[in-house]
Amino acid sequence: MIGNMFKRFSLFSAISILLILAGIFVTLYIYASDSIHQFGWHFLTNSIWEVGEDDEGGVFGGLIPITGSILTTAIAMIIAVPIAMGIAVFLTEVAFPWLIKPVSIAIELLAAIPSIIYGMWGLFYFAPIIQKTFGGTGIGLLTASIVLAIMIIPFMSAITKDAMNVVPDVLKESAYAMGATKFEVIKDVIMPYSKRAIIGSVILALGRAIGETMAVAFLLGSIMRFPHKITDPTTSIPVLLANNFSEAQDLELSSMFYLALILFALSFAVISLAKFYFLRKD
Amino acid sequence: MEKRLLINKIILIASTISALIGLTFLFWILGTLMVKGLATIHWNLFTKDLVQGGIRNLIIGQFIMAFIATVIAVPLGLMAGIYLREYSYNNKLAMIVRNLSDVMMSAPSIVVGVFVYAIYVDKVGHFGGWGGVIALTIMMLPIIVSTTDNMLSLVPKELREAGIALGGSKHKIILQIVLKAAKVGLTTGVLLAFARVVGETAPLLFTSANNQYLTFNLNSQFPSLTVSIYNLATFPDKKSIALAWAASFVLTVLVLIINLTGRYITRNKHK
Amino acid sequence: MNEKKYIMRAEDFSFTYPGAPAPTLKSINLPIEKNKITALIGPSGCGKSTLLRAFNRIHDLYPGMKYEGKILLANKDGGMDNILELKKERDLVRLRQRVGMIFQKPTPFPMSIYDNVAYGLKLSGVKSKSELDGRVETALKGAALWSEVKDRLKDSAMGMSGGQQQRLCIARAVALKPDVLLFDEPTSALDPISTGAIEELVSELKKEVSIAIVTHNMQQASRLSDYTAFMYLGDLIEFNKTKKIFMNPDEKLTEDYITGRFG
Amino acid sequence: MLKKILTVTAVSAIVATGVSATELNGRGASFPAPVYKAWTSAYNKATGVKVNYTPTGSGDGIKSIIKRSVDFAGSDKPLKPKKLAKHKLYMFPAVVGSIVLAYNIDGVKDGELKLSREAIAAIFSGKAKDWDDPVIAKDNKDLKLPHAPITVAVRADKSGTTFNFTYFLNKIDSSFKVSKKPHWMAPKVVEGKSNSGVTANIKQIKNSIGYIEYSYKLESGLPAAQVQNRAGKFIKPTVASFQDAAKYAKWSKDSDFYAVIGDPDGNTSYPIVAATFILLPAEKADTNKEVVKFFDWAYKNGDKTAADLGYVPLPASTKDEIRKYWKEKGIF
Repeated sequence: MIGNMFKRFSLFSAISILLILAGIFVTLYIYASDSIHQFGWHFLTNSIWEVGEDDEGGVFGGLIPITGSILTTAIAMIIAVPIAMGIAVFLTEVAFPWLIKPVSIAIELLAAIPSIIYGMWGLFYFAPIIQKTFGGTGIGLLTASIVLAIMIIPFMSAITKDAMNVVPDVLKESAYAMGATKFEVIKDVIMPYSKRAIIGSVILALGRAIGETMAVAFLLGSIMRFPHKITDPTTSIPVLLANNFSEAQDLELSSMFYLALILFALSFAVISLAKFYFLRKD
Repeated sequence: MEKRLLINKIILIASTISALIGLTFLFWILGTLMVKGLATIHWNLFTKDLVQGGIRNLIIGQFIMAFIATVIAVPLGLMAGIYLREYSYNNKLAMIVRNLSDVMMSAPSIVVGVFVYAIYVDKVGHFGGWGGVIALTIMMLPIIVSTTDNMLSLVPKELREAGIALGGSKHKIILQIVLKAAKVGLTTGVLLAFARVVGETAPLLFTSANNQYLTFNLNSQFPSLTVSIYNLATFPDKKSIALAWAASFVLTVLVLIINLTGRYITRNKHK
Repeated sequence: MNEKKYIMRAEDFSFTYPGAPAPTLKSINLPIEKNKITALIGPSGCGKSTLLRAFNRIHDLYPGMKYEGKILLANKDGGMDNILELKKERDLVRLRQRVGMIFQKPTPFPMSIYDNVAYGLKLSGVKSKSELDGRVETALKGAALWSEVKDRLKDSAMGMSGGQQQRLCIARAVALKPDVLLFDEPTSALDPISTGAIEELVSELKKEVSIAIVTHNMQQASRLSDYTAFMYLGDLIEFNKTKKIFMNPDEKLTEDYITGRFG
Repeated sequence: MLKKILTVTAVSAIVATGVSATELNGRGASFPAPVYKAWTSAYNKATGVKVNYTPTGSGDGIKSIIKRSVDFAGSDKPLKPKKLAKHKLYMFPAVVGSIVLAYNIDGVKDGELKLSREAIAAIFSGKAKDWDDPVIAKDNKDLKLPHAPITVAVRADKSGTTFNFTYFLNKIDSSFKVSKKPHWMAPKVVEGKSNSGVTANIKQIKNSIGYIEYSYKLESGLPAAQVQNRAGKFIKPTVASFQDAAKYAKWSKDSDFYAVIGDPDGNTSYPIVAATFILLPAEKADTNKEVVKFFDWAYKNGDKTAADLGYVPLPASTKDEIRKYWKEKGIF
């Protein structure tokens, strides 16, 4: 009797996950439906975001924040991937054993720092440096992307490291026994062996980067314009939502939900790809 | 031969440099926080609320929300994890739940904020602490599910079989043997999950909003460190920015302490 | 003693793992004769694998190992060099190309059959496609694998059977034309039929290379080897012609082990 | 374990519902945020009542009050009586503030830069691209203005400050549209969230100029320009020159105090001044009474605080008119 209730409650708990997830999709869709009916797919290709007279109606298109999201994520990935791989290689193959633990803990602590702190630090310490070095206002694509990269590096290197650690020692040894150098063992044995998991971790980090909000909310500029230079300010979906969601009304609010739905679907797709295809749990 | 060795050396140096870059940023950020935080930290900050230029109510508010979220998410997530490991026999539903829970774990936190705005703020008509609690619960739940799932999978099958052989009923064995065996791992998982949600900002921005005063009423706007940092950081005056640094310092220290405690517990177990 | 008979020789060799209070190997003296098979036997933990792994310094992948004494390897001029004095990565790479190693479990690399065999050759600087093709074929033939795989050289090596994989690993090592091959329990993960094939292969190989083999299988040692070394708790108890060791050992301990009184 | 969780839940539930004092939540305009912050802090000390004001921008305030998610809202943009009626809102002014043009140019100190009406229009329309453009240099012969592109710092969110500033721009050049969030035509624009965001941007970006509320200028110490008023005089932004301007405001309770001061007459008036307003939901009489009590207290006790922060307290006659308005609505 109690056992049965216990079992049912556990089933209910498991199903609640599905309900919440479905609830998010459905709710976002319902709140976005005005905008979806009005703009349809055209929303994705239109770069105008203008409230109508007297705060009613207007024309809304998500192209600029969508582009901004893609650009910040892409630049962040270009910076983060080699560094994260480097750290993973360092921690699995290069570092002295006594160094591995403190360094990995330090890198993981970097991942534990709340993202708003990255935003604070980026605004007051990093943006001025970028401004001095690259010109512009210091607030823009480049600053946001670099800080975003710093945020996802520990996450990426942690999973990559785990993937690389799975490679059996004896396999590495047999490559060394043929006269391979460390780099050759990494390139020819470790990387191919853990390829799927490494790609999976990169994609997973990409999924995180698309949705990351607070680290970039201060740093991207939050301005509805296409960037022409890498130092130009622009906006992205999360940044637009963080800064302008609460003031939006009616159709604009619905368009914000539309953007949130797009962001959710996008990250859902990316993360599913990583989890189901590359990091499948067998 | 020489070229091979040269490339090897270059790559190994490059990987060391990567690690150094990572460490540089860690110490740069932590160093900044230390310098700024220690310069601004003062006992009064902990005895006064935001309205009087302190952060007492912010710390309390943040922890209340994260704590209640934990109280809701832990049993629910634990039970879901128990279903996945103990009752589902890896049926289709379990695989779907397991994978979707993993996906949910990486869902953008701002989207969770927007969702809770729709189901809570828009429905009840005002911002409120409960909104923040709901959002943090949603953030935390999949982490707990995944931790439970993983930790229970480490409990040897023989332990359950031995229990059954002694005539225990299944739910009793789960509660009395399996959970106990996985206790350390689960505690660590909960602590790490708590450390993660206690530092969240985006899910709170338009759910709990913020409050300058100390309040325990979750139906009213609720104070939090993170949203205050977000608001204060862009204020023009030195006082507000100093307060934002102090709040950042306190938040980071607390998060890192919880995080390290979690790690310490597991490490001691493995020794 | 005729120096030129030996390809390798350990002299008063001691070895300590990092952090270990006492050496794992204590003052070992062991010669490896040219074109002969030397078997290392002894109960688990006696240090036979540790000794084998010292012969091509694969231990050096992990820091903190302590070597003492000498391990000599014959050079081209007829003299012998102490390989423990090698410090530069370049020299270690060269050493390992001369002293190959086969492990307990088959270790095919995650690449095609062809690339597995060609891998070491490419590393050692062979670039010409025709030379590679030729040497891969010779090595696979030498490992009695050619007929089985010649039509699927481009397939992944991961799809082969365990016995085939182990022969592939031998072919891979042989392709480099090493002076010495070290076998670390090469058949312990294989079924009897594959084991037979590997054993046959090993005895064929001694025409070209000198071999040291660690084995748990007493029959294997007696069938295959010319010399046998019995080790116990880090000491080399007895070394002699295989026949002598198995028929009439000098030491009581050796006899006890061989007759299965412990082990 | 389960027991522990239950206990904890029970305790937190008690904690969560047990304590509850009078608390009023407001959201909106960041323009008056510094003075509201000071008033709420003092009011809390005096009465124990908690007034919680979150500066998020007038757009957010208007939305929040229409949705009834707050007890009161702040807006720098007055709503027309028709719109107030439609959303069932009351409105009254709280305090008068002013908008200054703050800049960040090496070597140019506070009040040294003189901006003619023509120059302001040229900067914000993008016609003047560099600081040494003749239209600016003409009135600043004794300053060394750099040949550097002008970065214009504006608001990223819908804002009453922007509304009031574009209202002024529209007076000098009708091609500017009055809007809470216009399309800026200047070549280099940087947007910031709320007054504080714009202030921070100006502070960080060399050769920038932007419009911010005077109190933000005071707190941040940014230099601000002399602005040419309707009468053609260059006026420094000071409390005195704001008070002179405020005299020209015409408020009446019958139009819910709908009035924009805009570009006032007078030789000594600073030209960009504006009142900031409070919006109340008509049906919530009980909380409205509490909100009104707070503002009544502030009108009585807060003038000095306001003046210290660079705001202009409402004239006594206006305050009386507001009290009459409250009585009429039955909330005072």
